[in-house]
Amino acid sequence: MNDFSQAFFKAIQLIARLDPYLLEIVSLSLRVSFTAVLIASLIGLPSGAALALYKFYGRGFIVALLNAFMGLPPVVVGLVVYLMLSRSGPLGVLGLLFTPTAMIVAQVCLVTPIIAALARQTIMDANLEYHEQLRALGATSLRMMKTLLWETRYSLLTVTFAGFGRAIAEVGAVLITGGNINHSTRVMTTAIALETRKGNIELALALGMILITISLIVTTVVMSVRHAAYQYYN
Amino acid sequence: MNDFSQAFFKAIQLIARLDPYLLEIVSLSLRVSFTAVLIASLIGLPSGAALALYKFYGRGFIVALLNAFMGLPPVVVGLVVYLMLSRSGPLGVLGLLFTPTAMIVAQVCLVTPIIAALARQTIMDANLEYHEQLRALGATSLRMMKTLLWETRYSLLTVTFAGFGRAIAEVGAVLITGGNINHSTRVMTTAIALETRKGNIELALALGMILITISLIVTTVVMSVRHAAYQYYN
Amino acid sequence: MRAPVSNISVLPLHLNHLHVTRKGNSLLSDIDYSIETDAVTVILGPNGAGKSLLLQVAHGLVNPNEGSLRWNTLMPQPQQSWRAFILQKPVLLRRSVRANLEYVLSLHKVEKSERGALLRTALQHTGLLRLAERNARVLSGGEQQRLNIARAWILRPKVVLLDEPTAELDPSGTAAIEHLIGSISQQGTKVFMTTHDLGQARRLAGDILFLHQGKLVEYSSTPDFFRQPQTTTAKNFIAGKLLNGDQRQ
Amino acid sequence: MRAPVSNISVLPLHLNHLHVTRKGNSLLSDIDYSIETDAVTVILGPNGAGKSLLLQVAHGLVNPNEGSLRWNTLMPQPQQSWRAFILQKPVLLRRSVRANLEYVLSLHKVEKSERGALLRTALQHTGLLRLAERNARVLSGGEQQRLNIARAWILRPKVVLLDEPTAELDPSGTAAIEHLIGSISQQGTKVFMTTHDLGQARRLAGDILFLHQGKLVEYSSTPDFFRQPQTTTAKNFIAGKLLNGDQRQ
Amino acid sequence: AEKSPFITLSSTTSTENSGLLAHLIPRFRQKTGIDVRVIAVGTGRALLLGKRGDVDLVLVHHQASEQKFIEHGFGVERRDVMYNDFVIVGPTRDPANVNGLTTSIAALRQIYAHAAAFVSRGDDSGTHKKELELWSLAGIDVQPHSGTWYRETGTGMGATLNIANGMRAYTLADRGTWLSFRNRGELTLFVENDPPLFNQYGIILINPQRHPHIKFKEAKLFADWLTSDEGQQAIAGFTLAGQQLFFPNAKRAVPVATRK
Ligand SMILES: Nc1ncnc2c1ncn2[C@@H]1O[C@H](COP(=O)(O)OP(=O)(O)OP(=O)(O)O)[C@@H](O)[C@H]1O
Ligand SMILES: Nc1ncnc2c1ncn2[C@@H]1O[C@H](COP(=O)(O)OP(=O)(O)OP(=O)(O)O)[C@@H](O)[C@H]1O
Ligand SMILES: [Mg+2]
Ligand SMILES: [Mg+2]
Repeated sequence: MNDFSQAFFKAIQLIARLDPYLLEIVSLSLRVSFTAVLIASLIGLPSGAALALYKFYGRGFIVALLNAFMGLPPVVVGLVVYLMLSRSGPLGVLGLLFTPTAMIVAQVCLVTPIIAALARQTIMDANLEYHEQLRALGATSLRMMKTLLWETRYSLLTVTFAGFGRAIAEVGAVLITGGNINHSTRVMTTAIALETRKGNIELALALGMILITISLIVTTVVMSVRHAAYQYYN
Repeated sequence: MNDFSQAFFKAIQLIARLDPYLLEIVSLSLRVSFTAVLIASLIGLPSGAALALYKFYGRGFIVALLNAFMGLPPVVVGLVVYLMLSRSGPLGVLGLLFTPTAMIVAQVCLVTPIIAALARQTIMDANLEYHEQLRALGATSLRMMKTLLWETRYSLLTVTFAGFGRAIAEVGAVLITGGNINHSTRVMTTAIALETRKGNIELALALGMILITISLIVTTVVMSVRHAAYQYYN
Repeated sequence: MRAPVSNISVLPLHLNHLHVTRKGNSLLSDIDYSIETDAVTVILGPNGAGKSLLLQVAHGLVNPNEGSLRWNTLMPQPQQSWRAFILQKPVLLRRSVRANLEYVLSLHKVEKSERGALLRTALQHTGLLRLAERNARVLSGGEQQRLNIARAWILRPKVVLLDEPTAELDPSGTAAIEHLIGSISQQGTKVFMTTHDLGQARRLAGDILFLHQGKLVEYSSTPDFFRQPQTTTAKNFIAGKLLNGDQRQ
Repeated sequence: MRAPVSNISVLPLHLNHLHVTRKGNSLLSDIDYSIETDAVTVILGPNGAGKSLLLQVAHGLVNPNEGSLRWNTLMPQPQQSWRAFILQKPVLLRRSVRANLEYVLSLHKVEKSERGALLRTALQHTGLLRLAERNARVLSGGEQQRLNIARAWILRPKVVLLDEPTAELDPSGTAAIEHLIGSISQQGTKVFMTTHDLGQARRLAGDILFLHQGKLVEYSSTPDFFRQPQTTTAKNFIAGKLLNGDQRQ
Repeated sequence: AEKSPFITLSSTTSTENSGLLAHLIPRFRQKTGIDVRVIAVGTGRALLLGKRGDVDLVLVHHQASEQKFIEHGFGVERRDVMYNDFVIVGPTRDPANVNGLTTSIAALRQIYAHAAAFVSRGDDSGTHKKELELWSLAGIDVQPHSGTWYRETGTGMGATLNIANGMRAYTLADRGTWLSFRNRGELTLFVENDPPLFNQYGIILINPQRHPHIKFKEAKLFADWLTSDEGQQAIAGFTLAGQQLFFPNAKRAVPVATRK
């Protein structure tokens, strides 16, 4: 238990003295994962909704694929993005490898299937209730998609939390595409992995505690805003 | 693109000759992650349902915590479980460190919040429709929980897929608690990480492709069973 | 588990200065009366009067903000199986007709051996035997309502609360349900219901509770209510006219 | 976007050997007729006869397995705004009453400038002005049904399909809606509706379609149908008796 | 496999990734029936696992840390086993013009002079510590340049080589990882066989007084075998791409030129 209390004090210390190294990696972590989740939501929510509403040949397969892609290994995603962006790869000329942009690209690949698969399920459930009525009112499928996305917005928030959780916690993809370069592409999780390799378990744990606290603050703030909005509208 | 086709042929090769190393790590991966998801579901589904249905002081905080815990970093979870199971830790006498059991424990910690948080949302949505009716029929809260878990079973399947995806894809927790010992605790993801470290990118990619294919087979089989059951009951 | 009060009378029903408010709106205000008769009691009143809300209080689904409601000495709780409630907008489980009925039996822990007979009778009396294996959610509106009635009736409760039970039934279905309500009432079950069908109220009710804007405006025997209503509000209501305080044109 | 057929007549309605089957059950079989009159057409029939299904086909929500249904030359599609449909079990959005109405206006791309006036009139005519800001899901059953009618009526369609529109309305609400239906019919809107209230059918209908077990059993003008029904089935139905093939007791 | 006796060894990734341990362990098992389970981690973690009693013995390569480990009573015996060497590799285009230089010090000075990209492990590993020693021998303080041409990746050796390849940067690598590393891309070996680049490995037994549960007897068997003639010959016999990677030097005074 000693390890934990030591880690706890170390965490407090780091926060208390506003350690510049800590601030740097925390802000990069948040920047990368927020951007990735934002992009993944912009792609995943509508495509999840479309999969719930449109019937087409091969839909079952795409749904199975999405469900399976919730289990994309971060390391593999990292490798694929690495190969695409590496100097000898097809997008090498962009020179994006080992930049935060590369990390965002990798996380978008990782998170989009999660958001799309879970959004699909949520929208499908809501559709059971609304479909007949919205059709009767004359909504086109596109409009129905928009309406259901809006009607289920509170549930979809949980879905994006799941995506954010995956993004902020993963290390494999950002490590390979970013390189964990100090002052440039080091984020919370790669820093934790580094300290763990060094055997600095308390520091690793301290960083882990800080990461979890940050996630908690983010979800609490978002949930409060949502709660306030809910109260306002009802 | 060359890398990908090379990796693809390597993957085919490995599968075609039923490579014993491959079989070993695939079967351990599946064993560990299936067991972990099973346990996490047994814990997470009822607790998610309980959080959706029971009102109590502090519920909002627990929900926020769960949402945040969807973003538990695997490495941190691995470290915590390591410290508990390490010989100098409180549960050291059990001698579980660097065994598949330790890996399962770590994955359960990682997956349970995901399943619980998403199940909570699903049950809450269903409850909007059913609550008044079930109460009027005289269902106790406990019974209501059971009924809603059953009525939403198809949606909860997607939730467990999300959990399975996290478990089968993560590397940090199994690496630290299992040690990636050849013939003993090496699984797909730790093998991929190892090959990546060695610079065997094609082999890493080939293993990644196999892992994704396995996830796809698992989800397809489960979805087909579900589909058949659905057809049967309707 | 069933009918723990089998020998205790559930009447009279005491409504004791009942108030229900939501966000500053008074939805039921100062309902105060005792209902002694074991004949069918029908609640009448315009849309939004508070009829459904009063039934919900009587089933223990809504707790009054002030005052109380008691069945003789008993506080209503939804789990009690001596009462059954058919909601105005009932929800069926996504299962077969039969499974919907079995669910209620298992909810109230009816012995496995008794279930078959109860099920069969309930299906027969409501004309659902032919549809027993159909998914409840694809039934026609009227068929669904029959299933709701079967679900309430299957446990042979001492009190049945019905919120507009025949709104979607065809004439012969309505006649059948009215007949059923009459016969269960005669067997000693207290029926407490709402309807917008004044003819139905005339045919079934022993007494009438007339609500308007959350207040109990009149309470009298059925003949009295229809022949000599005490208030202009009730008079207008019976005549199908707009009531005061109502904004429609 | 609205009313692209403003000058084309939507009558007669051609029902052309219509069949709807589901899992081997024939739910509508060989419905074949043309409806010429612009008076109110009421579909009658017992629960499960296929009334709702026929309305769904008429709105383009269900495609017949065989045969066709055409409004004059037009195939019905749900997106057409010259028709509005009130479902038997309508669903309201989890928004305010006003927002539910605004939704329909935006769905059919009504100009922002026109919206205010349409909204106000619809709220007034259905007596919902006072409740405009309330969450639609907490309205009483009758209030919800008014909102459904407002939602259908707000676009002033040429055809209105109503599935048991007054089942949950109070007598004055029913009277008001019947009045509304009468007046919109007189303004040239074709009304096609179902009801289980035979009095209502008598008051409103110009002609009656009588369905039984998915078949069109009778089609005649209202006085003819009630005075001299051609079939025993219809006779029994009018008398509130059980029809043959029906298993209830 | 579960029932057969085994010991657990924590070691640095270089011995595992190169394939050395996979070469040695079957031989040991054949002789004694004891299996060796390898946890391959960084030097720091490898020692930590030993300190907490999670492994039975440790095979690492950083003498100062090893000494401290013994002094604190975590380990009871340290023996030299073998040494390997490091190499300096860099982009084939050679922007810093180090090709042809024979000493590591000269190469590093040249890289510094050209401000050519250099990737450091930056993870406190044995390799990282060796690299920092070399910079200080060259009289260069790299810290102010971190984030510019000097990049600390904080990753393992393989990943660092990957990054060096991707960034067209120079780096210091152990020969084993370099030889077994398949994704060399446009990297070329420039400097080798320079005495400061030699690197001593030692094996340490865990103190059974601190951790009574450890399999001291079996672990000692392995240490004995590794330092025996048979074990030493097995080490010498391990080659990768035709090259010997590890040079046995047990029971001899260790000529480690770089140790102060
Ligand atoms: N998807 C379906 N699968 C199987 N049967 C169906 C399906 N949809 C409707 N039915 C059946 O079709 C018949 C006609 O249904 P419909 O809703 O049209 O009846 P209705 O005449 O409107 O009755 P009500 O007066 O009770 O509303 C019913 O017996 C119903 O159970
Ligand atoms: N949670 C709530 N918040 C605000 N108002 C509510 C709430 N629940 C019910 N109401 C209002 O209370 C009033 C009474 O509702 P109730 O459902 O009892 O009416 P009712 O008499 O059953 O009417 P109907 O004949 O239309 O079914 C309605 O005006 C309704 O809008
Ligand atoms: Mg009501
Ligand atoms: Mg119907």
